[in-house]
Amino acid sequence: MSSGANRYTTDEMMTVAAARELRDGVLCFVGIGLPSEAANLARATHAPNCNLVYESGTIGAKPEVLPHSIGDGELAEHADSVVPIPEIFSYWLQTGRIDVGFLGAAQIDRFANINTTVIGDYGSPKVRLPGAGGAPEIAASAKEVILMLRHSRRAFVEELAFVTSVGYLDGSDARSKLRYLGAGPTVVITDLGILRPDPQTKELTLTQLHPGATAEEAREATGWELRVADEVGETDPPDEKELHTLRELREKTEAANKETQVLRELHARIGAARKR
Amino acid sequence: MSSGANRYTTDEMMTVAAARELRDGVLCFVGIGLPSEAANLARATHAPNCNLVYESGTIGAKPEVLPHSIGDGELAEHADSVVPIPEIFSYWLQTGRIDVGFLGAAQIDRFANINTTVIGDYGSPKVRLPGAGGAPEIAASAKEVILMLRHSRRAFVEELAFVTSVGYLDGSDARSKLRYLGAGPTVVITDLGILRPDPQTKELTLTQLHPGATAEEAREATGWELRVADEVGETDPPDEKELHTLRELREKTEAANKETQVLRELHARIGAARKR
Amino acid sequence: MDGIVSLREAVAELVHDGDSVALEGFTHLIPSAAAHEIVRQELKDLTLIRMTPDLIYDQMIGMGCARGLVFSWGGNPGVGSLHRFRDAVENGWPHPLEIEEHSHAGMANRYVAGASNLPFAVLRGYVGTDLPKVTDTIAPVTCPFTREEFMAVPALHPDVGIIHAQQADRSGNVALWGITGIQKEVVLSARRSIVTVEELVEEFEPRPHQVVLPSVAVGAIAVVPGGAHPSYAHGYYPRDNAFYEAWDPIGRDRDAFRGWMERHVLGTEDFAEYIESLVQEGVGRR
Amino acid sequence: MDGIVSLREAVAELVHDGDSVALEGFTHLIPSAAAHEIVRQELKDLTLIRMTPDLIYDQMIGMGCARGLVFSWGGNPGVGSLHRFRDAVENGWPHPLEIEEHSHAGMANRYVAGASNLPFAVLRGYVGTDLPKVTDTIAPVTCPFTREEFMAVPALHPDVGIIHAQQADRSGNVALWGITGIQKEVVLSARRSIVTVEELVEEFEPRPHQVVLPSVAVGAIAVVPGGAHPSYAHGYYPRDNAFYEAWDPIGRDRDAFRGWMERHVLGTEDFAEYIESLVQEGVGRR
Repeated sequence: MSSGANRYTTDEMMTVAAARELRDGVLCFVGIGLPSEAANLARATHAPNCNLVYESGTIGAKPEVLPHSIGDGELAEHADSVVPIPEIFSYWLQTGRIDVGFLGAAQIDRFANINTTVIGDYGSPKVRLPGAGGAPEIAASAKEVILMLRHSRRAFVEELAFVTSVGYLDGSDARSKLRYLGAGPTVVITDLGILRPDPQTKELTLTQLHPGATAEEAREATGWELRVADEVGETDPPDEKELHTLRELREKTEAANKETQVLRELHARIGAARKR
Repeated sequence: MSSGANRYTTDEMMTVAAARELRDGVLCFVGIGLPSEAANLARATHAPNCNLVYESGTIGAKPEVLPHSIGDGELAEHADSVVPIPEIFSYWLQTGRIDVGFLGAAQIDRFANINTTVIGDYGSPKVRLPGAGGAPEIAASAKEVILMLRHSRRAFVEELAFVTSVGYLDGSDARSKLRYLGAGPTVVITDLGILRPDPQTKELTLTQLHPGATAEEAREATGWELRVADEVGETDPPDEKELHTLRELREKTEAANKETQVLRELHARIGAARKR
Repeated sequence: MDGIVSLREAVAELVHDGDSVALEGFTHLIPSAAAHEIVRQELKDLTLIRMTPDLIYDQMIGMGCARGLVFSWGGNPGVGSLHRFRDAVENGWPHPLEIEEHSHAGMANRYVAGASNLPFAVLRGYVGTDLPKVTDTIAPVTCPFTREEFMAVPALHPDVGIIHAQQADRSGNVALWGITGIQKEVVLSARRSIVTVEELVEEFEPRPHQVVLPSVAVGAIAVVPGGAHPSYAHGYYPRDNAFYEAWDPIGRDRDAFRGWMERHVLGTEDFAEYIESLVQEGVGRR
Repeated sequence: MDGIVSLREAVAELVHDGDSVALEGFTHLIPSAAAHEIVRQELKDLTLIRMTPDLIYDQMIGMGCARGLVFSWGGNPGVGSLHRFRDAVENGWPHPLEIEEHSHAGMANRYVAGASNLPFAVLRGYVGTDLPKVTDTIAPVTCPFTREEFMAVPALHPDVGIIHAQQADRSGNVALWGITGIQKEVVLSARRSIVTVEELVEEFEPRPHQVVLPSVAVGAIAVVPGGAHPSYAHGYYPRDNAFYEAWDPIGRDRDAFRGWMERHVLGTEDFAEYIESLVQEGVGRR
């Protein structure tokens, strides 16, 4: 996936683009994978006071390596506080305190509604996806939502098999009737570029392309007739610092994983416990 | 208040009688004052595994001196757990886990309904009492309730000025219509004797007199025509162990209080903090 | 207003005449210093919210700061009545006090609803009592699954939530332990918040039954050692039971009360001076 | 059944065919040993409840223990699908699985309602999504004060709640710390409970973000060191990320799965033997 001369992958471009969307000091609700990479990259570069909240209950988490799950010990270790699950949803997310929520998706439609539940019929699905998790309430209550997913016709569909989390329903002011606290998805970051909802209709519009990508590619990879802005900007490629920081973060993570021989250590521990 | 030859006070008799009502191992919701004395006396004598819960959030409290408030540090120090206030009411009291709740009262009526709110008219009261506190839900949800109050016409009234906490409403099966979890007050312990609700009508009936007290005294001190059981038992006077343990508990409490010169120590501490 | 400031600044900036103000702390960590600062700044028309109005509410009510009181148990724990509270309700002195009363469970649920950003909470209670007759903020709600009826209470959203805690760190996180009561919910349900603390520390140590309020949830922090006296701060100083007893005769008499407040609260600059003045006079004196 | 017993006894005594069983632990302290014991005792027709069904639910579903699943997110965190869960839903193998799905917030609220002995809880969510169309246990409720409409979810009351914790003391109190998830509510909402722990200690030390479940709230306790593997026990051992990755190919194939379960779970007596058997074979082998 390396894009040749520039020496960065499309995943890296996505992560860097997402990180740049985070202003310093925001309270950010983070999922695992690319969102966690992006949030931690932001914290390590331009947004040192970005406050990371994970749905496992960690507030002000400061992971030194990238967590593998939203509940890694790493997250609790250096957090400002750790609260039980009911509180993270009731006292934190539901109150509208969260500035930015990150979400991924298996499918989205032109109004940034999200499906993470099933492909095909709900009763006898072709593909059973993991389901809702924290997404419906993040989509409802975070002040804004950043969506990250790779551009493809399988993912960018004309009609969702299932609406797991709400973007703008069928557009315009439809969302406001739900009395949600948050404004909804303000940006969709893909491996090709960046889409933002039209201020009036709320239809996702391609406003920016990553270096090397074309509007034609994006149209091809979209299951509906994609709106393209009159003036499409070009994303700045990842700079030295961004790339270096991101890769260092990943290396630290891999090194930390290699170090641990969990099963063998556990085996020894159990043996020792038995002898006592 | 010493009752002469037997060398115990009527308060001591009340406390001892209440302590005896507590079976070992029960989960007991305790208020301050005589109930706390009684529960701690029980724990120090026949009911070492009596589990004391205070509404401040301490579960399995093991105070070594009698607390002055339901939230003394002493209670948290040796408790099995300490939970926030919302949990003590929602997760503990409201679930019907509590076996026995202790309550006091400014007024009760013949059906063991309780007033701790006002004497006189609510809008312009003659006496404004402290109010409900935890009592309404203790009366509703504890499996049984032990009431402790001194016998007098001011306290045992024909009609309550205000129903703060429910006993048996107007008797018979009236209480059951409220779908409360608990059975209601099963015993009222006064300085003269012990009253229990009639199994059918739920009207409080004098079933037991403390040594030296007479049914006539109890009738005199009751604002309605007091029912007296056909056979009224006599309470065993406090035995040596009960009295000794209770007095030791009180002495320890007084000694602990005398030791502390809180204000002077605080003054010294603040002075020291300022110099830093 | 965020971060570490003086208590005087915090109160001047964040508490206004007419506000609803909740000072909480269930027997433990009662924010006395903050209450005194409210008296010193002569705030008026406050709706005071608190499960257990005790000496500090007696003082604020007696000094005329309060227009209303939302509460569940108003007494001097282990001693008896709050005479200033009673004088206000029974005799309208220094002026009438609107009261809205609940049970502890009701108040706790109201704070939880507030902290959860829900307009109401549901509980098992109140039915059969006279409380729903005198308190408007109790209403029935039906379970959509079982059709059972319960009582609901509306969320509390104090304009200002004020608590006292043991420690804050330099990032503005706050730690309290021991009996932690309803403090977390008060701060989270309030529009603005003030936390007074015993001390600033570099790092929190693990403590039994500790609650850490992360800095993003906390407004102004003021360091006021001893600021919970006569209640206690677990690990710092015990409850001053003698003071609670000494308060009874002071609070009982309008003139004695007024004189005492003038000498020790209005006549002092801050809580340290107040403690100094108490020590010099001797606690028991009216 | 109360107090300290073997895990085999606890499961034999407290879990019955047809029960609803919640094994909780949010990425941390997942009660794997207890799930394996359920598989070993060949329990059937269980309604499995869990916010995040992961490897242990994949295993119980694939081994035919489950009739139904109540959940909010069913994946292998950081890796991908739970193939046994998918095979059951997509192909009815080994038999069909009734599913009842919620969001995390919905599930958390359901446990809280259960622990609070209320039949329902209220939250901001679900409206506009397709979840209410496929899940019966979501219904509207109106605030009696503001007349706003919210969604309600019914309480969970599992027949058995099962968690793993770091420590128990000899009185039967249980301590867990780090990410404590929904464990307290699971134990309090369940009719019966089993807690596996890393070790017995004389006394708990204060730990950051510690939850102590008092003995009166806890049913059977079994000491199972390592019992949360491949998840982690804060302060004891880290998450075995390699195992989560190794599970993907094992779970993907029906025969590989069945063989692996027979060798390591059915073919072992307890969790210590299971770990032994994994170490001997090497994790990655199907």
